[in-house]
Amino acid sequence: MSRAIKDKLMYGIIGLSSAVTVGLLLWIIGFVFLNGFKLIDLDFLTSDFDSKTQYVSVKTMEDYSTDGNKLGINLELEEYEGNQYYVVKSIDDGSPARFAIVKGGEKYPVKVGDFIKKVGSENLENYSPSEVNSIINGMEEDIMTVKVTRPGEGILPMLVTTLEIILISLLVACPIGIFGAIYLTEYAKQGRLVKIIRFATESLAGIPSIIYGLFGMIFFVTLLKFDYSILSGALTLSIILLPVIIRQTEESLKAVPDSYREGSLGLGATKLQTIRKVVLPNAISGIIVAVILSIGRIVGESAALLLTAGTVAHIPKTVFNSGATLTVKAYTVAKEAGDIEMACAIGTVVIIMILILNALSKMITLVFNKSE
Amino acid sequence: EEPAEAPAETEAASSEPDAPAELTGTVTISGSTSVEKVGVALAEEFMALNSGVEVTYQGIGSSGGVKNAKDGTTIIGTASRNLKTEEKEWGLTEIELAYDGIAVIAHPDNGVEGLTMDQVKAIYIGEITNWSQVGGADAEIVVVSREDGSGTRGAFEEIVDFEDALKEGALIAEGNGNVQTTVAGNPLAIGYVSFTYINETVKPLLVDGVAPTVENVVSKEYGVSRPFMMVWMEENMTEASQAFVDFAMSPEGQDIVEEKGAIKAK
Amino acid sequence: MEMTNIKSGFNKWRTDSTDRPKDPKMKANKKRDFMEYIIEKMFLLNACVAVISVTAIALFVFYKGLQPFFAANHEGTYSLVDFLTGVEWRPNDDVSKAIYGIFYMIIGSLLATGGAIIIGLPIGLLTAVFISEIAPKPLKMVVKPAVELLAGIPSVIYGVFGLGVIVPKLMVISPQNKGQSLLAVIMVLAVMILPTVITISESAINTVPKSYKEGSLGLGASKIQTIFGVVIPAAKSGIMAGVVLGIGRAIGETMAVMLVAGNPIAGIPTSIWDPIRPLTTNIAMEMGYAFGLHQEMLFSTGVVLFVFIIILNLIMNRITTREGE
Amino acid sequence: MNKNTKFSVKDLDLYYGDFQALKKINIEMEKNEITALIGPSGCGKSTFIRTLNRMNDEIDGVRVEGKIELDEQDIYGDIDIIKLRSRVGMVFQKPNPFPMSIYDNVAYGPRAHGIKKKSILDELVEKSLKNAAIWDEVKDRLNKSALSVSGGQQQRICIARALAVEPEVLLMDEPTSALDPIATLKIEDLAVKLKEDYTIIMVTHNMQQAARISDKTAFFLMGELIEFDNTENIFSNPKNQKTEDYITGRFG
Amino acid sequence: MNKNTKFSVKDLDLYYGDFQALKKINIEMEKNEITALIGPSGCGKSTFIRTLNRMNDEIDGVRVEGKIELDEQDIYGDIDIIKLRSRVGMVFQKPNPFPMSIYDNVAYGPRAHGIKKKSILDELVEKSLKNAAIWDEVKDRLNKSALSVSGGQQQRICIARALAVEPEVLLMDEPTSALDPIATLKIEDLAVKLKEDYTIIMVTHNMQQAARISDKTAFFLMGELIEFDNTENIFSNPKNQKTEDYITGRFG
Ligand SMILES: Nc1ncnc2c1ncn2[C@@H]1O[C@H](COP(=O)(O)OP(=O)(O)OP(=O)(O)O)[C@@H](O)[C@H]1O
Ligand SMILES: Nc1ncnc2c1ncn2[C@@H]1O[C@H](COP(=O)(O)OP(=O)(O)OP(=O)(O)O)[C@@H](O)[C@H]1O
Ligand SMILES: [Mg+2]
Ligand SMILES: [Mg+2]
Ligand SMILES: O=P([O-])([O-])[O-]
Repeated sequence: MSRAIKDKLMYGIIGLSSAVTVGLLLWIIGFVFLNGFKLIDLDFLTSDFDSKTQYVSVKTMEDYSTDGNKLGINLELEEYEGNQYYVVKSIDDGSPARFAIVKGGEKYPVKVGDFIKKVGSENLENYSPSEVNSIINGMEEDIMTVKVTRPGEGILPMLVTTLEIILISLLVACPIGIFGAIYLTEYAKQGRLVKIIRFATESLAGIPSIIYGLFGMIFFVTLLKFDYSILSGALTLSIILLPVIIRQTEESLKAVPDSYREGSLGLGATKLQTIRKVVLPNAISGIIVAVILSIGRIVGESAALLLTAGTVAHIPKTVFNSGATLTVKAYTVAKEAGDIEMACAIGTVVIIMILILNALSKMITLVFNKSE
Repeated sequence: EEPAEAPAETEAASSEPDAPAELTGTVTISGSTSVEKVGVALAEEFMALNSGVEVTYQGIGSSGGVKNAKDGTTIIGTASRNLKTEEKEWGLTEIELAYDGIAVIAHPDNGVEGLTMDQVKAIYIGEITNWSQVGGADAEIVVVSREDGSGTRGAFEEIVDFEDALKEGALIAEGNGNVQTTVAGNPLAIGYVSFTYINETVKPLLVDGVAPTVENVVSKEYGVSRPFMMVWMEENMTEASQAFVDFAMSPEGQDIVEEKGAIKAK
Repeated sequence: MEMTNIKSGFNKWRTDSTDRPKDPKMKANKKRDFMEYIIEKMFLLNACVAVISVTAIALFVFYKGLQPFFAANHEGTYSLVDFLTGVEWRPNDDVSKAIYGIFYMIIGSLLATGGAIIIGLPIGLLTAVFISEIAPKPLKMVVKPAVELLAGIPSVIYGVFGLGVIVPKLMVISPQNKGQSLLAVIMVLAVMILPTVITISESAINTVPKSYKEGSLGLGASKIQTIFGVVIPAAKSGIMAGVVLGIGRAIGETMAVMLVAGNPIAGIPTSIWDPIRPLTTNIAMEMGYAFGLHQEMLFSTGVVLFVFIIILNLIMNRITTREGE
Repeated sequence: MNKNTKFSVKDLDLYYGDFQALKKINIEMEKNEITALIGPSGCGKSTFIRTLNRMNDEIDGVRVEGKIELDEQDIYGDIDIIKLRSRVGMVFQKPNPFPMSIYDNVAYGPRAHGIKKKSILDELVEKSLKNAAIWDEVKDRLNKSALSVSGGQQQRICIARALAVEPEVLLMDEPTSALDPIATLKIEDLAVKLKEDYTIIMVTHNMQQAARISDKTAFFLMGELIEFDNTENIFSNPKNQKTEDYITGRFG
Repeated sequence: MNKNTKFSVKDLDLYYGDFQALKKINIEMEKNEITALIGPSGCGKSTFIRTLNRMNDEIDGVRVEGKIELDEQDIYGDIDIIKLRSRVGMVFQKPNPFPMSIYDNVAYGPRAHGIKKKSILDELVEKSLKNAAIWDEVKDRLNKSALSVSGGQQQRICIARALAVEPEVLLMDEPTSALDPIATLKIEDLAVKLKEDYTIIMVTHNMQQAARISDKTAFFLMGELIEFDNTENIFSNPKNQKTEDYITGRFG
């Protein structure tokens, strides 16, 4: 009977190990979500990270209510980073603040939550809440200049940066990786060259990303003078992605039965025709999955990007601008500000992205397998 | 569309004090994390005044900023210390943006209220290792310092006089914020940060009986202070970057410096 | 079945088509063959980019990283022995005052990696066994995606978790009140290598021929006996590959460990509560501002890391070729 | 039921999910005989032989109905599968020695059943290898990997491995189909020798083999047992037209 | 050389790396005949048949020596392989329709050769499917996936696909071994009809099949062509002892 007991024990230990694995995952996810969830809302996804100040021009209105002001906005004093500021609590329906414009004529409607620091040349902080409206209403001008500070704490710039880096790295790495894989599986004879290429891709896969960062920083940033930029980051990442894409594509090309190739060649189709018409269509789902996996890798990368794309949290105007991806930002806020909540909020978004990517690749595999 | 609502462009511009002519471009700044809060606030205001300009600030430590300015990786570098001899040879233009104190901080629960400069030194070089040796509870001191390229560390080591003698095993935290959170999270830790980073999660200690306040720095009673520098290579300078520097040194800019907890340069 | 005018049906094709397949001479089509040749070479070129990249990166890192050990280096020189055996890292712009010793980092990296493997390997391996051999379908459908998600979570998030959960917890139980420590690094890394160990072990276990399992079961061995007596030994090389990759991941991990390691400037760790400074974080922390000899020394650190990875790759090659035999 | 009956199968149905792979099989197999199972690919021979030691239990979604008795005991009843399998050994189509030494291969079964003593194991290993007619060829390299010998030797090691747990029945699923003619003959001779002590049930694709060595032959077609009789009758005088078509090579 | 000779093979040697898989093969195959290739597994039948349309070129490390002439032209000389392959079509052991519609499968070859006009393609597809005796079964679902039909139908679609490029020779490598008896018979009937217009060379494991449909039979053993003669002679009166051993099931 001792065998039965031993077996039971082992089942127990095995079950326990799996429970630990799943438990760890739940713990990590739980930690991240619980800490991050309260920060996440639509504003979080659509706002800038840094607060932004603008001087806007607002036409005054005449028929404001007795307890209101010429601008049609209701202000309250609030504390923010150790200072007292007036915050827009609500905006009247017909308020001209809704049609505020910045210099240059662009619209910049005042929103609830904005800080109003100055109206005309008056610093509002110098006045008590009871004085504020009369100060504003006492001004003569038809058109007032208002200093509006819109708080940040959003991740829009990081979302944009992440997307841009994904796009550029894929644009570079996909053709190279996929074509390279086609060569390796469809053309290469099992000679020295293939061995070297294979060794190279395997080595690439094993190099820690900090080394890529080291290389990217000196090569792209300093030597090629791309500076800390989306471009430097994306190019560094494309090298990181190469082995992922090559290997995955090779796998899916190899999964195409040889009988298809032979069938096509036997009909007198050329090699290229065979690849284009029979091999690639059958490998496409695997290749798409490879691409999705590499998106996951980009989203998760930090060390290499920190040294090449920098940490700026602005929406990049060109690929030569520096920009932080979500993950890089999660790192910097955790590290510099010790802001675990913000890091977790960004982490939540990242984990959700990874979940979506995982599900997507599952779905693609399922759908393609079914259609066959 | 409400054409009636649109004020004339010139009015909007002219209502703004000292608005420079239409500037465009990107001003890239990198460097000290101590200067970061000041720098970001200056950038925000500058961008409000010049909607065509983008100013970016990357806090990577003083040495990084100086080196990036030299390489042109970013146009302007900031440092929270004076340039070192070697850096001086690079031909950088430098300007003192502000002054700042460095506060020695401990956990709010720590019983110790103040240290002498010698004690601070002894703690950082590892001669004093227990809080009881400086009047606290009997527990090992967890020493937190900054990374090697930090201007704060450079200035702190110079002022407290233990250059290149930091004790083994001291925790190294990257950036002021990181030191502050590490100390805030550890009842036995001691660290040092820029004045601009002090908040209620940590307790600033008196040094030689003097409280770390702006007033005490201005009156030179509190000795642990250093300048905030901006540096650049003239050949990299753009119109917008020059305008930013000018703005930072203008009275408005200096008000912002003060608002963020540093000390005006002039 | 009509079969009579089988040839005549194709007459139209013969006259309409310029490139008729019927060509009794079967003369070679030079133009098409040339095009195919060009395209093949283009594919080859792409394949070579990988080689070029590795060579470039390796050359670059080695070139810069080995400079300081040659007398002719104009940034200054440093003794290779001092570098490899030193236990202090004090960069200084004054080359004569600078100390660049990474022995304590190597030790730290190795201890952290070893510890992570000791914890992560058994848990990972048994989880892989669970997924591939034991779990009923519904449970498998929970555990497997969980592992995949674990693999997809960025390392920074592990770091934040370490900083937010592990470090404070360790601080409470640590005798020296240090949360940031070797132990913290080990724990974070152990979790991080789990998915690597699990996925690779799982696929190794899955490639064990069914005939082994059936052979064992057919002899009256129990499932557990079969798993540990036949399946795991047969999957040994695959599992070893997983371990090697896990080691690679652990030793190369940067951001997560940077947040929890403490990164002191000197000192060989003597207990699990001591902070460590892994090789990777040494690079990541100082690369942003280093120049001259200091920068080259960071590349030298990279070289050491690189050498570790090359050794791992060679071990890996051994394992896979031995498997092939 | 004959008192010599070893296996008695009654109304056996087997389903892989919705697909019925065996249909109302009734057959009795006797002690000390070789029963050959023949039929075209996919007819269910392997499926059938695997019901006899419940190897199909390892496959998801298999459902078995009907009754199989081993020495009049229902093996799908409340019995210990482990014990059943040590009474009913199995040899597979492709030789599948474990990737360990020859000795460890043969000792594997006894060890799994708790035998640890070296002397007993040694004895068992030698006896089994001798019974499997492979002792002389491997006695000097018992510690070499079992994968280092030829296919035919591997198969005999597998037979020895099965014998080492001292079973009563040996199931063989095309044991020679991966072997060359000489190795095949050796295994055939061995089977004939072993039937003195064991009950042997063997699937084969090779009709000559069935004719050469079996006592009874069962012909399966699309999950059904078409004909079961003495081997002589099946090959010289089949009752069913389909059997005749098959053995004369009309299909398959 | 006979004026009806389609393929003439002279002193053909083939090596996979160091391993010689074909040894000095000499054989002539005639127009409008079915030549059957038989022999035990691994004897080189597939290897041989694949030399005839240079399919072995796709395998690394293959070296061919000797001469093969198609209509007196050396196919290993400076010729266009693509054109050779459209003259020498091939049908494989496992039906391997592409995972696309039946129509696209059959139109694949003509399209690869540059035929784009819909009306010509339509006509070709219909003709080919009719000639492969599958038209009636699939004419209403030409746009369905070719994988959605039964194995036997798939094989006939593959034959239609081969016919659509209008080859002169059809190579068939065990075309029925994956099929059930009824589908097998259909393919056999088809082969017999097709030989009126094509030269057919067919590998088969099934000796009855060779006997039933082929005009000539070649017996291969370990890379050598042991005997080549009229099918009747081979089966009723083999000259070589090995041939006799093989066809009487003494081995294999
Ligand atoms: N695991 C399975 N799941 C579903 N169907 C199966 C499974 N195993 C076998 N089958 C089906 O059951 C039928 C019988 O299969 P079995 O393997 O018993 O045939 P066989 O007579 O042994 O054939 P062969 O001679 O090719 O070994 C076949 O149609 C097969 O496709
Ligand atoms: N690609 C290859 N590389 C090396 N050896 C090969 C290759 N293909 C076949 N062989 C070997 O060449 C010999 C002949 O193989 P071939 O496939 O022609 O046999 P066959 O007669 O078709 O057998 P079967 O009836 O099993 O299909 C075999 O010994 C085989 O192992
Ligand atoms: Mg079978
Ligand atoms: Mg073959
Ligand atoms: O970040 P620093 O100000 O210490 O350089």
